[in-house]
Amino acid sequence: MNWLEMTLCFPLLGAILNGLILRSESKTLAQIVSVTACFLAFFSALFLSYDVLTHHEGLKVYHLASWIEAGSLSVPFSFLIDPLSSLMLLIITGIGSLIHIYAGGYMSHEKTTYRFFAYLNLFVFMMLLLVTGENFLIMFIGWEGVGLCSYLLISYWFEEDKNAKAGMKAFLVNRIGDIGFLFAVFLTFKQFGTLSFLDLKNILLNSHTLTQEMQNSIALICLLMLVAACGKSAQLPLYVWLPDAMAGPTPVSALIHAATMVTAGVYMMTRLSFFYFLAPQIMTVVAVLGCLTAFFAATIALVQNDIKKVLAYSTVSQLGYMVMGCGVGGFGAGVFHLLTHACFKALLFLGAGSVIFAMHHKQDMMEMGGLKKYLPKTHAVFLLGVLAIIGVPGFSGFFSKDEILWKAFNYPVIGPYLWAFGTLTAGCTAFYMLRLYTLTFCGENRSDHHTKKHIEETPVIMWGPLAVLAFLSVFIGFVGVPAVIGDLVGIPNFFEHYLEPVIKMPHAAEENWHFLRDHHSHALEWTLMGTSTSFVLLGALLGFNFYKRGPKGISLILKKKFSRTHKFLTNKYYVDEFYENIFVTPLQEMSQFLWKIFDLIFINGFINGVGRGLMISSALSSWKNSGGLQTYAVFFVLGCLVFLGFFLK
Amino acid sequence: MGEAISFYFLASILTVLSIAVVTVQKPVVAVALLVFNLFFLAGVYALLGAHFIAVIQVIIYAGAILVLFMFVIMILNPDMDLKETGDKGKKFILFSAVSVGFLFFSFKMFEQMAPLTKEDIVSEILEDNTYEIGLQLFEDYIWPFELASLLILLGIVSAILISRKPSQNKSV
Amino acid sequence: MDLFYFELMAAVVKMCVILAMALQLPPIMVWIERRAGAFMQRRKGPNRVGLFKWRLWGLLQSLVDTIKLIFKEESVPEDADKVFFHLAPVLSLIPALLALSALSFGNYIILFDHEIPLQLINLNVGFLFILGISGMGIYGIVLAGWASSNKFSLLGSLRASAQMVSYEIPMGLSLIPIVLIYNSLELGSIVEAQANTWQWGIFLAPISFFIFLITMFAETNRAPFDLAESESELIAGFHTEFGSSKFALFYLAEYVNMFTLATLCSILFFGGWQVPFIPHLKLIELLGSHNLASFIGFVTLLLKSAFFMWLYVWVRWTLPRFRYDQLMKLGWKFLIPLSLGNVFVTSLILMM
Amino acid sequence: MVPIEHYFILALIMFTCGTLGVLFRRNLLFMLMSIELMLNAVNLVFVTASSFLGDLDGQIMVFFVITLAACEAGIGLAMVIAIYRRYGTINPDFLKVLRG
Repeated sequence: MNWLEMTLCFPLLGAILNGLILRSESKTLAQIVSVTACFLAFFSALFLSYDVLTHHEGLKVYHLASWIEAGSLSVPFSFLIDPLSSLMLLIITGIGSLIHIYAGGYMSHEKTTYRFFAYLNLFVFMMLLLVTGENFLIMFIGWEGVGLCSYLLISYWFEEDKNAKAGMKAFLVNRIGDIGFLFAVFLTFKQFGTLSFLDLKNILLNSHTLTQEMQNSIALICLLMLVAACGKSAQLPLYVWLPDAMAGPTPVSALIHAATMVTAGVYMMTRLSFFYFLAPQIMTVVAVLGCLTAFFAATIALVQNDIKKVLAYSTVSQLGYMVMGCGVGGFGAGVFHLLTHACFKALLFLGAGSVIFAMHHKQDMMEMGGLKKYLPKTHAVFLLGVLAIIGVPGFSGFFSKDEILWKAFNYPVIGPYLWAFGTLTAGCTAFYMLRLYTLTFCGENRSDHHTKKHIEETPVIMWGPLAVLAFLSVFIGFVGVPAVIGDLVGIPNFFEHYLEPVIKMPHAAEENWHFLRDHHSHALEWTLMGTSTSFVLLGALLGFNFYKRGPKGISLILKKKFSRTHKFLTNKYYVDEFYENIFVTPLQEMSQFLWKIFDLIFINGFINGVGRGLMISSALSSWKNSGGLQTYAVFFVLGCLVFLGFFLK
Repeated sequence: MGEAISFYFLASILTVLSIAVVTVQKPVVAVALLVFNLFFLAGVYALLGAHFIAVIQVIIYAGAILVLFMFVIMILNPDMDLKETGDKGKKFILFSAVSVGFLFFSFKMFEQMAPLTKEDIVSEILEDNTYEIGLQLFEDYIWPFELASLLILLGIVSAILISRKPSQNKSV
Repeated sequence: MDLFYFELMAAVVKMCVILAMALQLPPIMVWIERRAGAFMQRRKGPNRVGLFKWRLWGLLQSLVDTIKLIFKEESVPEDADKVFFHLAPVLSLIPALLALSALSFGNYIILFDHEIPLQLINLNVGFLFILGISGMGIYGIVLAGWASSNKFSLLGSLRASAQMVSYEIPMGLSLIPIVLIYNSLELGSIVEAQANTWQWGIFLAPISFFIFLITMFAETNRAPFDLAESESELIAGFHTEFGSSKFALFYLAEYVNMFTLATLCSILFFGGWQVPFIPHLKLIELLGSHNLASFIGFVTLLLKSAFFMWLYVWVRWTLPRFRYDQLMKLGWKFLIPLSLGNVFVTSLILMM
Repeated sequence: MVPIEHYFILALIMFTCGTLGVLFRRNLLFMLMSIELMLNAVNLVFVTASSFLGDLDGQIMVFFVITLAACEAGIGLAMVIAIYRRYGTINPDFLKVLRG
């Protein structure tokens, strides 16, 4: 067994053990199994990455078995380990392990948790498949598998109708993206005759000119993949499932809906960067889409009261950043933000989870406040997370966000606008994060007497992982310090260098992307950095001051003054209602119509008609089935006579 | 000459008896007539030189099988309902259909039957053929013969099982 | 043509002789039965009816009885099935007489240079014919019982027919060793094969004889197997309702059957018309006359049959009646397995 | 010499009588008897053919047919008794348990 097989099989083994074999009532046993599985996978992934990066020049294909062999279609079970996938492996298994540990504490009041842990392990397995798959179909298995696990975990508390519906919503919205993915796969096979990433990469990197038809189909593939990414990574217009997905347990939100699964779209786009480079017009779409999503989600997050909802919209917003980063050609920046975001968003979610846990599953920030003195440890790590996400200089979020903004600014024609929106979004982010922090931890406690009595610090099993994540949130940014700062303090940009072999530009695309190589003045970069930082600080200051005294004070006045805007934002731009009216209701009515008219009248009528026709015809023909022995015999004899007569002529 | 006279005599009796067997009202009468029928048929067999078959016919058919019929008639209620039921018109139509079919069929059969030539007819070996029948039965037909014995055994067992009254105590 | 008429005449004569013999049987046998019964029970029996002053041991009693039977009023029950009521005695007599006609009463005699066998019909299936025909006698009894529309009659006839059907099987099986030993079905050749006295059926197939003897009684519904007509249970069984000449016909049929079986027994097991210790051929040599030898043979056969007729009477006045289930048990559970084993053992011995 | 066709015609008459009896007598006993009649007609054809062609196979076949007839009659009559006990009638018109 090699490291890859071990990496893949431990989570699967854990899932099977927990979900099918043990089905243990014991929470401890279930948790031990799943955490062990996840940790073993993490260590295997570590060894695997080390092995591949040092011994195989950063690229190795593991061919486990052949799967589909049909004509020219050949899809083996083969897995690709390169810097990108090993980075993803480490994020998934590493953060996954921490969240597994945390989940043990968070879920400690549940009756049976083996189901939860089995799903969680299965999710890890599927996610690993997604990121290690060497061809589209393996990736698609993972893609669908994580969707399934996400569905299962969102509606983990399926006894409540709301949760089941949220899971369903996530599943259905993801379907739209999956269709895009599938069509892209079909088109790729039709156009290139192979589904292997490496083969495709070789074909495209080495071709100097492309026919118009080829370019068109590449553009179409990219567009379809973008649809897929929109579904999975919650971009406009398919983001609606993610806020609802907060119905699941908080560790799930942290793992799936912040750190890993939702970044699959970004991962996929990076993996297919050679495609995207060849379709610059689609890249523009990607960039604009990401930018709009980031801004749009951030504005909604400004007014949300549910702590997890705020974080969810924040996630959507940060994903928008990543997508924007990819769209402007900075795949490295996108992935870097993915990495930092995974750390601090997991931290924030888990911190929020701790708060919710302490508040006995109350999620409304209006009922919190002043938790600083009840939850000192949580408060400390949460504050670090907040500082990281808003991009206070020195924290990880600062480096990654700034790099994306810088890359966006350099984008031709619309670049400055992207940058402007990005900066504005950064300000909003600072505002709502500080609002969140202030409402939760500062001021007076607004919860009812009963809850207040029971608030106490979470156990070590929960704040331990938080501490680790906080450490990462603060320092992980230093692996990708932008050149302009790095030159100053003498830290090179490891990260860009690390991803270089993955993100290669095809020769045919180089003329479109010459600006990436253009040299810009450091002064401009410093200026932009300063501007965005001041926006951040402004937003943070406003956020803190507005909500310093809880929901009363200035915030109330503002709320009254801009009541229509506020209402508009609170209702999330009425997107859900819009979808409800434009898609869901007509769909339901059409289904009703089909059910009433087509199903009941045509299909049922046909089926019942067949049955009734049979009954009528059998009633008609049952006269001959009289049960009369001799009647039968008469017809038998007559038949024999006819038969004999036929032969005798 | 004598053979021909005997045959036509027996044949006319057999025809009358055959028709009578299926038309008389009482089952007992029918059985008695059937006995005569079989008896005279044995006569025809004897006329054809098949003495062994004739005797077998008398012993088994007349002497055993029809006695069974007799038994059953006597065990069942002698006054049982003998009314003919069913739609007369329908029965008549079917009856005519079957009769016409048989007539047509027999007509066709005799029309198409290849006439026997003189060479075909061999009647020398038919005198005293019991011995030959025995030989053939136990040499060429030994397996059918054994199977027939099995059949009889099965017949005995199943007849007992079917007609047995469900007993109250299970020990029987 | 001459031959045809001669044979026809011979056949008619033989028929008459056989019929006369058959008709003589009941009076003589009835007298013997009554006298024997009386003798065994230390009674007088019928001894009065005689001719003038000669009493003749009551020999004429039978004649008087016969006259009485013939002239008695015929009574027919109201519910009876008239046709079968009248037909039944005939149906029981005809098979009996037919069976009698197939018996071989002696070697041939020579009249006017023609060989005339002392046998009315010579079939190569021999005694199979006799068995089959005597089986037909059941119908007379069954129909008699049924036609009387009398419970006792019906029960009696059911008993009789069941009994006869059951005992026909061991009887037929008991004769198979004889066929195997003498290698023939014809009575004449069987008798010829028994020229040596030590080759009689009784010595070569004693078990067959034993079985045949028992079934002989059962087939004729004689005591101790006379359940069909047991007076104490069923009044008179199937002939309860029969009187006058119809009753006489049943009587006649019964005695003819008895005589047939007795003769058959003599033929198959006791050398038929072979005089003991003097083979027929030697007898012809001794007497120098074919016809005389045949006549002596005929008388010898009659004597042997007479012994068996006496045996019937003897047994009747000696043994008590069986119960019906005992009868069936004896037939199905003892005689049939025994006869099957007998066939098996005999074939085995003959093969070695 | 009687021509073979006449034997066949006799057999045909018996067979027809038997068939019509089976088909139209509303009494199980009569049906069974008619079946015996049919079997006998067939036997007659066998014996006739055997006799005219000098081949004993026909007679042996009759032997087997008689065996079969014995079984058939035995089981058939047992069923008649069982049916009479169960339904109190042997008229097939009243025995339409399998009516469609």
